[in-house]
Amino acid sequence: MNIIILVITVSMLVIAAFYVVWADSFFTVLAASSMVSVGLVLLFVLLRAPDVALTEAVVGVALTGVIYALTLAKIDLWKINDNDDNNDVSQSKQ
Amino acid sequence: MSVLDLDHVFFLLIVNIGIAVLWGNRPFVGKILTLLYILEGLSILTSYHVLLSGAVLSSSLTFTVMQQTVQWQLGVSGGFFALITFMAAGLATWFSSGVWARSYAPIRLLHSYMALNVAAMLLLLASNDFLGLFIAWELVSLVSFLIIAINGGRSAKAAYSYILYAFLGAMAILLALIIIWNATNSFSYVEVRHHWSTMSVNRQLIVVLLLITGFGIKMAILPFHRWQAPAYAYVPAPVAAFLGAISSRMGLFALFIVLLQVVGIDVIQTLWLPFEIINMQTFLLWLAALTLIIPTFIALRQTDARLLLAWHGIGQGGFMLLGILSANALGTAGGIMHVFNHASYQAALFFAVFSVSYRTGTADLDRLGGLVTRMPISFTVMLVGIIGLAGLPPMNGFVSKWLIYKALLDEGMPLLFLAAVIGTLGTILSVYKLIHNTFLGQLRLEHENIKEVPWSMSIPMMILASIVFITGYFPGLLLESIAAMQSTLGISVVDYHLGGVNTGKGNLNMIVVVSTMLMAIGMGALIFFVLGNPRKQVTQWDNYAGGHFLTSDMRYQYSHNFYPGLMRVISPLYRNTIFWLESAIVSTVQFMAHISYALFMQANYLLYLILLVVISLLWVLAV
Amino acid sequence: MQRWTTILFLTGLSIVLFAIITPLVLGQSPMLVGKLINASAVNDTGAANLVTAVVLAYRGLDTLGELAILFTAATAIGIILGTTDKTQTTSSPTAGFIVATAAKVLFPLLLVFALYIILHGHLTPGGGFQGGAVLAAAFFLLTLADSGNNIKHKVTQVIEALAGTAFIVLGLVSFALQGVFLQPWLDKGELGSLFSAGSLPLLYLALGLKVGAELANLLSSLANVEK
Amino acid sequence: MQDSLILLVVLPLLLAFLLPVIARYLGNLSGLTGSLLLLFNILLLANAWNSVGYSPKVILLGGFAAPLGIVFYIDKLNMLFAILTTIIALLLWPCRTHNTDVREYVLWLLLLAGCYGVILSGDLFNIYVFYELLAVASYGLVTLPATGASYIAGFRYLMISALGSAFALLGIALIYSFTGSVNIAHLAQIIPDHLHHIWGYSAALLLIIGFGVKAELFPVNFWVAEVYSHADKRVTALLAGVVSKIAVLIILRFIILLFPWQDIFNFLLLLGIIGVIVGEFAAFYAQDLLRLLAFSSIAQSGLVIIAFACATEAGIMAGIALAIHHLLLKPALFLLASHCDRSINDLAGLAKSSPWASALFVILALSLLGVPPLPGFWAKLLLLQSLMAEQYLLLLVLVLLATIVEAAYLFRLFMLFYQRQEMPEQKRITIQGQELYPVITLSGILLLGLFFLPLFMDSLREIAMQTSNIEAYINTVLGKVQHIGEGNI
Repeated sequence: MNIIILVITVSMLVIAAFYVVWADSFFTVLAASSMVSVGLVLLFVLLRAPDVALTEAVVGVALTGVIYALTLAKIDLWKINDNDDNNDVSQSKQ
Repeated sequence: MSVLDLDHVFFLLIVNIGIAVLWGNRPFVGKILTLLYILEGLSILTSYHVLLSGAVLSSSLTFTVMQQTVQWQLGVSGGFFALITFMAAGLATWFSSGVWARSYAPIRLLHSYMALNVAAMLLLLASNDFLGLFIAWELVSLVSFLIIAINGGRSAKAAYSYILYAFLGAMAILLALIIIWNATNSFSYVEVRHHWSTMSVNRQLIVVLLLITGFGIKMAILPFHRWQAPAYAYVPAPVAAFLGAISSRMGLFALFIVLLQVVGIDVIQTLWLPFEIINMQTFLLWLAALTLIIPTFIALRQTDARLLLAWHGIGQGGFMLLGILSANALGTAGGIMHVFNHASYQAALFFAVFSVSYRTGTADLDRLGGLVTRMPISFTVMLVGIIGLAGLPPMNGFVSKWLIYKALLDEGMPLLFLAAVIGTLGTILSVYKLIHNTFLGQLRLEHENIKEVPWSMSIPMMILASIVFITGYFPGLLLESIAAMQSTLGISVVDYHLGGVNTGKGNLNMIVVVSTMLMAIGMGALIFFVLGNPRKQVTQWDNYAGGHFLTSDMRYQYSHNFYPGLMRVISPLYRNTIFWLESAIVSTVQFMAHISYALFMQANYLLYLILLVVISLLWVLAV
Repeated sequence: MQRWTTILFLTGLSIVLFAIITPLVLGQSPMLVGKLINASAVNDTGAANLVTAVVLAYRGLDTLGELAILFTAATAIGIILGTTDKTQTTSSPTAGFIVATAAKVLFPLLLVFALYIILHGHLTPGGGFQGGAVLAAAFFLLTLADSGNNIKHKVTQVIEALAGTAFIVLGLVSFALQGVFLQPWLDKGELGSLFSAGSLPLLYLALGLKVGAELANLLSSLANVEK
Repeated sequence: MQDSLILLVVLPLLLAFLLPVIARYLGNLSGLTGSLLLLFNILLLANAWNSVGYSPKVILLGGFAAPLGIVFYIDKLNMLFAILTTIIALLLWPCRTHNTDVREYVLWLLLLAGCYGVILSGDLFNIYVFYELLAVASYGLVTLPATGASYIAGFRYLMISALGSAFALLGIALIYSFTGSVNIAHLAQIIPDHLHHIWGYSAALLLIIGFGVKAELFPVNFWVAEVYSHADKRVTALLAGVVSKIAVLIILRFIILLFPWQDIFNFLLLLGIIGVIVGEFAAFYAQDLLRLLAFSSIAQSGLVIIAFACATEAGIMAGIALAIHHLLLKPALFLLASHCDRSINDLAGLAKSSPWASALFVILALSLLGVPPLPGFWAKLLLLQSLMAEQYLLLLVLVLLATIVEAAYLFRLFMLFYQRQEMPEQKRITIQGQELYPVITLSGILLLGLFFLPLFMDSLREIAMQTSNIEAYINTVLGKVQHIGEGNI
């Protein structure tokens, strides 16, 4: 059972990692890299390292994603949808 | 041991440098510096008898590093070269101390660089081990670079190519030193000589070749000869005289010390190049012969008097090397003597040529002529000089060349003798071109109002000319110290007397030769004048050319396209192979440089990191 | 093209690494030091959570270094952001009503959770780093939900400085007392109780506050919430 | 006495944490506190120098015996580098009078703390932590000029460094998973014999490549030219002078203690010599002064790496000599060049507008070239001797040929400086006096040091002896608890 979960987790992780390189939109990149972190958290839990899993969950999944997003917003690259200006987070307020 | 410490000389040199740097621009400083050089020369001369007896002048300057004590002491060989150095520097400074200095703006630089050069050379001459030798060698290279580059423009370009060659040489020497150190664990001459045979034959061969390359580059031995002529030609007069007289002989000195004192000529004789093609000594002799012939014939083609002399300087270096490598009492004596002789007449010739260009503003042989009536002293000096350079009696050049010819014949090397003679023939032809195109023929219109150079410039020339004559008359003056040198080095000693040498099979006595010549000339003159002087006074303008009438405003001077017949025959031989090689190396370096630079500037930098990791890990997996 | 080569090489790298690591059996490594620590950690430090013993006692200097790295990163980012044009302020978007409400509800819970993680670091999994991160997340959630809720830059800066100083001072006190930097001191107490393991919980508290303030600082300067 | 050396690392960190708050009250004076701290560090080191003496000492952090806790290893080599780092940092300390951003001081202090930690630490993972600390601090410092070019350079630096660090971490992970220890002395007992195969080799390569990024090792140094030419000159001076040498020092420790295998030496020799050649060639092509100096710095680092890769006592001695020489010299050169950040052709006639600075530049560059009797020559001589002792004749020749290329571009530069032709006024650049006092101090140390050459060489030999003594390292660190669990591998 453990092995199956392990394999699924690892493959998810690898696919997500490849998708980080592959994706065109920053939003998807961010989502994919958070997926990698989620995979890692699962792995850590499976390998009985709750400390590290906790850290990874907070830092890898939450904070890193937010930091990336904010940075992208700051340099005006945060575009969920190129065609629709209203969805552009950095400009929606104006 | 020593009567006079070398410290005094070093101190004087420092004073020299200080005066030159601080007050070099003042008008009187040239004279003070001249006096100082003479004083330094005299201070060595006064204790010269100590040197002749085989003792050394030592300096208290010393330091110890890597268990090697580096100290400076002047032996008789160093003393001999030092005297030449002081002579050249003193007279060159004298030449520049008077009127000449007013027309030359960076005179302070000139004085300072000259003083630095002399000091560095003395350090080299007094070095007593390889470490000291190398340090002094690099210093000499650097200060030579400074003095060569003094005029900027063309001379700076020449200086740049010089310093690159010099670095090539220095690196070769350094490599040799490291190999020697590895084998003998010492840098001192004595120790190295003692442990020389611990090196394998291959190593010995490499070391000797590297040393020859390194030291040979300074004396522009083939195929490293291209830098020297432009470097020595495009500098101001005193510098040219100084450089031409002694600077490139530093290479010879070092080679002389290393090959004869440390390695030993017997070792050179037993070394064979790979596949036993040729003996090391024969190889070097032929290298020397080529160094004699090729630059001499390049000199023949020059139309700039300065370049012509500079190329001859290279050729005569070959002569000296030929003598020294012949491993024969007469040959080594001739080689070393030629250093002095060459210094004296080369400096005289440079002074004469630069006097002419000082007055006329050009050294282009195609644009001079007929100056003999306007500049008789310069003419006389040049006449004495070219007789010396061509190696004809009664000047000193004859004695040394005779010794070298004799040595080559004695050692059974007729082909080399032939090469030397061909070189001399080239010399004679080109020096005739020099004096003819400068002084003979008809005076050009634009040179009508020219005067002789002032005394401050002509006196040093005359002193040099008289040295050329006197040492030709009494070669024993020089042979005494040369014999002392040979005995300290432990090679066979020349049997000399005041007038020349005894060779066993024959005897050269210059007193007799010159006296006979003078007597013959005197008798001829006597007969001529007793018979009533049946000559007709003609002016320089009395001339006739091919049925064409020449008025006095049409000056006739056959100078352009000299020796057309000879040139037609030999000009296919001028191939510029070395030039081609040089530019090929330059473009290779530039290409490599471009590639390396592009490598650092490319965008996908991370790829290389990953690539390296992958490759190295693959290598690990494979191992 | 570049993307293809990158992927190609990364694949190559992973294959090579895989080939190298294959012989390694998971969980079977020699653990030369690990076994020793397992044996002596409780005695040495009095911490029930061995990870804490390692992080704060055996490898306390590493922790200090990591703390410093985080601080450095925040400072460096501050420098880079600080030099951008300040006149043009991009105000962050307001979140919707649901998020804002949820944030307000979650905030005290997160705060308690964070403090729990920090204070029980020597007993249960977790500790200063994790707790600090949660702390920062708590505050940041609030600011994200409503940009009116500024994180006070000055306050966080002072907390951060004092917490960092406290960590080092705790180490220096042991240096002054015992001549060894970062040696656990104070009474070890009873194993498993809240007040045990000597100075380690204090260190964790400093660590947690430092990390929390640090991250909050970082996020606030990133979001440019503070005007 | 030596226990107080831990303060070298701790105090800068403490000050760095506090400085943002202190700066509110002290304002511009806050920069001064850093200088005072460095002075204190010098006193600390000077005080400890004699007490260390011949036998190395060890500091147990947290009071745990060696393989359990972290240790600091104090020997003459580490002390020497710590002292030099302090001196150079003190000289380069950015004491600006206006527009002071306190965060700049903070990053400097953190960088220095990282340097001290890397130098002194005797624990693989601890070294990595401090290495990261100094790396992150230097990312921030590189972007200080806040120009587009400096951001791009900083990003390049960040990417390469981060990837390099990842590989280094992978190497450490490999070692840990195969041995279960990260204490260098402990590993020195285990790795050379028990891991002399694929795992050991791959860990060695990963570590060398990872730390090679800062050491300007050949194919991982593509950041060097960009960063050095666009960063603040004081930062450049520190990176080129100190940080790169510290990274080389770490590599030296690795190959002496952990991976003393000929294959690894050969790998380093290969990368080192390629670095020398490519660096010199690129410098030959470079058209602006700072890039030229950056490339020459790559080449010099290559020389140090070659020397260390000889892995003999002579080689270590030569490497230390070269490293110290370059460490003192390059900052001075970079500072002198700090106002000449344009094409070298604009430097024509520089000697006229600033004669002393250009004369100093020439002397220092000659030392870089290894012209006797300047200090650079002796260092190079030692290198050549140690190469010859190992019979690396080809390397020897390549090094010498690279020196000729070096001579070619340096002399081209000198001739430009002393060119007599007049340059238009607006193109003229002067080397200003602002940066002159560190330059004068550094070159003073170099040139006056020449008079103590024999003394210096003797102590270098002693240091090299101490460094290559693996037994002493292990015994000092592990003390009585030797041979822990060796049989388990």
